[in-house]
Amino acid sequence: MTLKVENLRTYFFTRAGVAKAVDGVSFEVGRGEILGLVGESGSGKSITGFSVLGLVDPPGRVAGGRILFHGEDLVGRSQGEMRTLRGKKIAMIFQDPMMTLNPVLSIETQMVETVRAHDRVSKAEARARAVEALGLVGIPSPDERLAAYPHQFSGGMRQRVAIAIALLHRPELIIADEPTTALDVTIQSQILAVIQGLSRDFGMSLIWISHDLGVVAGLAHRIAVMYAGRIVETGETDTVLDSPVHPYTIGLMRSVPANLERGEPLTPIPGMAPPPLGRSAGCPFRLRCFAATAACEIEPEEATADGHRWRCFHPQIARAA
Amino acid sequence: MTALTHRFQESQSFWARSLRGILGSPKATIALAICLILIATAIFGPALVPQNPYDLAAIDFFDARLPPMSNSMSGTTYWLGTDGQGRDMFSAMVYGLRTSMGVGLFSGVIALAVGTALGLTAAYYGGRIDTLIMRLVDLMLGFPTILVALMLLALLGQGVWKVVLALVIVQWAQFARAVRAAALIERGKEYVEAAASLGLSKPRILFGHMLPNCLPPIIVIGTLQVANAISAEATLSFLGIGLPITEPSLGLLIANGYQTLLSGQYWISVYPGLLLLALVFSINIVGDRLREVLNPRLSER
Amino acid sequence: MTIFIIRRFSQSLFVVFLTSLLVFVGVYAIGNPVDILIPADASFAEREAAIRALGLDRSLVAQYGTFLVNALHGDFGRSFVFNQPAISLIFQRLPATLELAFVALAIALVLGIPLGLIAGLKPRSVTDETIMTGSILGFSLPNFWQGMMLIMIFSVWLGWLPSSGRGESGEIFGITTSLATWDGLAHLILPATNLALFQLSLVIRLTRTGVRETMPLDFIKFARAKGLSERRIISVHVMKNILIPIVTVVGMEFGSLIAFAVVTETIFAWPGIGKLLIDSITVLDRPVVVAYLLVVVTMFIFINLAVDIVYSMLDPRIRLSETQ
Amino acid sequence: MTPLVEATSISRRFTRGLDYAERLARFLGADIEERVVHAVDGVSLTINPGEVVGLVGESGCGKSTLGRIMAGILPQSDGVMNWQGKDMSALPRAEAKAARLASQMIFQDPMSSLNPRKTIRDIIGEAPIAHGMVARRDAAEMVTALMQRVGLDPSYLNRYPHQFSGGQRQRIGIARALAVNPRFIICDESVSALDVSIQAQILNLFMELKQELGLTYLFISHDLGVVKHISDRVAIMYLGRIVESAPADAFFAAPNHPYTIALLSEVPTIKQRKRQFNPVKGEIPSPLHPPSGCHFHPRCPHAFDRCRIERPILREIAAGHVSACHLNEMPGKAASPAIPTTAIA
Repeated sequence: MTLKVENLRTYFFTRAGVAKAVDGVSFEVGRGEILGLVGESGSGKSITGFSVLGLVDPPGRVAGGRILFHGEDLVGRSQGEMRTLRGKKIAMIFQDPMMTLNPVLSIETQMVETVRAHDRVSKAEARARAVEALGLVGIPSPDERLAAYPHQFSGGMRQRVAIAIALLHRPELIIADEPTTALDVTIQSQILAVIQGLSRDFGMSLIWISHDLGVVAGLAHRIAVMYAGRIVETGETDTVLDSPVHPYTIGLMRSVPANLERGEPLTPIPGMAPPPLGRSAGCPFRLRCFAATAACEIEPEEATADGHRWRCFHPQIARAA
Repeated sequence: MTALTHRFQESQSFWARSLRGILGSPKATIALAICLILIATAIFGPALVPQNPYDLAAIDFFDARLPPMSNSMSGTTYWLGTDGQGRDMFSAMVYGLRTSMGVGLFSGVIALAVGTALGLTAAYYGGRIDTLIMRLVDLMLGFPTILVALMLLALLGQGVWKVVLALVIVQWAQFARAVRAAALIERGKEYVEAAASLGLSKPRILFGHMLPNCLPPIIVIGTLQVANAISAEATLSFLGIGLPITEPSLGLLIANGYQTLLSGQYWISVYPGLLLLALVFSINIVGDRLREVLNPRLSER
Repeated sequence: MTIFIIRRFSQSLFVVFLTSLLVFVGVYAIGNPVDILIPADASFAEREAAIRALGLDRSLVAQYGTFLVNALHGDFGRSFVFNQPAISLIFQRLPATLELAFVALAIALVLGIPLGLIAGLKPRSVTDETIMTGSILGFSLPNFWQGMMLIMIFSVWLGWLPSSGRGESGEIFGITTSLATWDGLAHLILPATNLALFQLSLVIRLTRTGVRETMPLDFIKFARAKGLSERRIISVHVMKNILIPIVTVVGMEFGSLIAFAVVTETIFAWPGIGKLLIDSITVLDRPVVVAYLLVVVTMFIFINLAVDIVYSMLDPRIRLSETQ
Repeated sequence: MTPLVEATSISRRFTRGLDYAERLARFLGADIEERVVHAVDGVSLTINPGEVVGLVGESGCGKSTLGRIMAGILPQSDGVMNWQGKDMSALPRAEAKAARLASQMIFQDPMSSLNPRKTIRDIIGEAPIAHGMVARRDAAEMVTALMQRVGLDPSYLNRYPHQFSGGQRQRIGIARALAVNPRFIICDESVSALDVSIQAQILNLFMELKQELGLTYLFISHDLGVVKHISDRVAIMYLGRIVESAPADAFFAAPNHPYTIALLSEVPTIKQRKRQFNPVKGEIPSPLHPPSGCHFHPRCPHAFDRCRIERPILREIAAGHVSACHLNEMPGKAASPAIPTTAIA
């Protein structure tokens, strides 16, 4: 198992109170596996990704749980120890390609420094590796483009550069935080194709964070659906999408018009997600849930069947067919 | 997460938010209190001080350069000593404060009005008018205020109104630039487009919708500019090209003590200087706090 | 970038022209040029001769033409007090002022950038609060009074440092400077410190603001995710970004330092152009005032131009804008 | 039936001229030219009363500009805009104002589309009061009714925008538009900034309002899924031009233009699992330097010589279905989906 996260809790200690952004999240990613982490804004999916790399900004911090990378717990490691992992064993790609590259440094500088942050190699060798990585992500004439600055690239090309930087050390795990959300559909497809190919060719594990079930469906082996800081349902992609059991997952699927036939009515989930500071006890979804009963006042434990897991007292198993 | 914490800081009224922001910091609260005390002193002080320092009948040349806590020929105690002409330093400082503050506030308010009007005009009309106004602003901001004020006063000569004029000329551009920048940001927002598509009149959009949203930088810069103006006036008066001797400000009082400083008669310069510092420092602290509360991204200076 | 430079250069020329016009109008049209340009103790015959010689009987436009032509040749008339060309007086005193301004700028940068970094990296800490309150104090201290206090403390009470004059100067690389001798250095410390304090506060604030605005940006987080050391992130990623605004402001502030040298030079009797200006204003030595204004304004404009060029070279978004 | 709005050969150019320094540089031999962006390039679009037209395109294709022209916020550079069959530029003042009020926009960003310093009461009530459509004393009642209509709690009347969530703000924006009794609503990416569960709520609200108030919509979006759901007719824009337009059923059943086909096959849906991504190649060209001939030819798998030279015009290929592709004039050659587009259609 490349990564195993157990009962992760990441809290933000603000003046107004403790915001439990991630509240007891467990999942695992095997070698070469793609995990799709899906949720709406504020569900804690990005914070989960940052927690793995130890990159949560204050006032937030990991308040509990374990993050096992090849069996070794990363929680509690010093920044110095984490740094040797970041970019080397675990890399990350960000959402906004316009903001992830430093505007005043050339692509070459930003790539060479990444190589040399972990490996003692000459500048020439680091440069050669940078050219190779740019080629892998499909940047035409990488040797020339290396001298360019970020503003000379389009959004899609910048995201390719960011992926190339993440690839420099052939990491075992890449955490991708909504890397195609800011891109157009045709460009998104290009990036997805690049990522899919790379993951297959190098056997890299991937956590793909997205709000879009459709993107994840096309890419991921397994899916984890997050709501209000918890994973409410997880399993094989086909299982979760063909027979979802959590009312939230079902609601999410029926909210996206692209998933429905033309003319089929949308069934929105009523209300809105509770803010991280105002979450009451019990199942966080119960106030919006069509199946909620008095039982939901207590937080449901995880239930499981054939690797399909959910946190719900009223799983919609009969519905699933 | 930032959006979350942000929402708690925001509140309805801009003035309430400003005041709460100031009171949220002990430092700024003290500074605001000092500002208010000094303003009250400037307004009511002349009625309370022991002496009218510019009434020749009230001063006695034999009392010149008395150190603090001395008794005069007529028996009154000069808490802060006397200056070269035998004036009570404390009384002279209260009168000086009045002049300094008056010039600073007055020029600040005029500059604010002129700058805001020109900045809004530039942002609203765009095109040539914008280019013209902004070139002028660039021109003004390209030179240090003190140099421009020096140039102007070297040409105009001394006088209260001339100093006010010079200070307005060197300050308006700051306001114009800030207001234009803020107005341009607002103009690009969709609520302005919405207002236009709802058929609201242009003046209504400009003054009713955009101007209130441009207020924070105006207020912050206004505060800091008043402090600047007071400081600049003092400097000009110190150099002997600002206010005439008949309208002594704190700067002139300090200048009077310059020659005697080396012979150890420190009080003639030190006390008015401390008062000037207290005034400018406390205004700047309040302004800095306002900047933090109202507009964290406002550019420096 | 060529276009950028053409634009800025032509704008600069325009500003110089505008300033000359303003100074001309100020001296010739508002004031009485006879009073301004001719010593008050001149006899009637001398005045008449001077009016003709100066062309004051001609139209204003013609006079401006003459003024401009003379100014282009560096001829601003003769000082009544020193009885030598105003321009040469300015150039004699200029090195002292430049020296003072350079040293002050160096102090401001060497202390200001590290202090601003410290404050910006630990926002709202006690260190930050202290540094920032100190910088507001630095803004607020009236420059002239602060100079007097420095003299009072370090010259009068402690007797450590001289209070006035430039002291001995020596030569380094053929440049005459006070930095070459201990005496010169001792004379330089107080005025340079006095001049530097305001700019120091400014550099601290700029650096801190820059750090605070850059640190939360995605590319810093991405740099961390790449496994870069904090040291590299701050010294390369953050510094390169905040250097751009700092260079601009510092360049502009160098002009400010020259202007503010007027105050410092007056207090510390530093023999630079600032003291010359104030002395000339006091004794109505107008040709020197005019020469000062035009020389300083011209210097200024070209400093600003240089800053713009450096700025555009530092920022790839401007430098490369035409190749796109 | 008279169309409600009819755009005929509408163009919109944004020009950034050369200043004196650039002209001087060009005189000295520098290679610079005036920058002209053809945001909208000869577009015709007709919208009938009660219709929902979906306008789809990727970023920079000019769909928002076209929307603003049709809303009367932005003037066109060329072409004619008709409102109920009459040229808008020739309307008398009062009628022009009425036409303008009858077209209202719903914006994308729920944050910047509401004035942060005004209460909900003012935001919704200001325009109707200013136009004398309601007396000041009756305004609160009207605003309350509108708030209820769009699903907001009327007790929030005196709150400010920042006290609401994104979805609620979008409802406020809708109420503000409805306050002046519009007939035509332009939705410019009105749901794309919202979370999917909220997006569905707002889409349903749009459809309810259409039923109740007989509204006509121009629904601008980059999301084909949303457009498929809501539209009666669909128009696809690419680099300032409409490349295909058809009634929605026909459109999704038999898309014709190669760009449309690519777009449709690339919309991610949950029906396609662990798929092989087969994207259309190349970047979206800059509108500053659009390709010659057919704008899509550099990325088109079927492009041939004529596509590089001649701009294809919109031709009817079935009833009400128009497409701008030269392949349609070559029997048996028309583009067919490389991958079945059933996923979305």
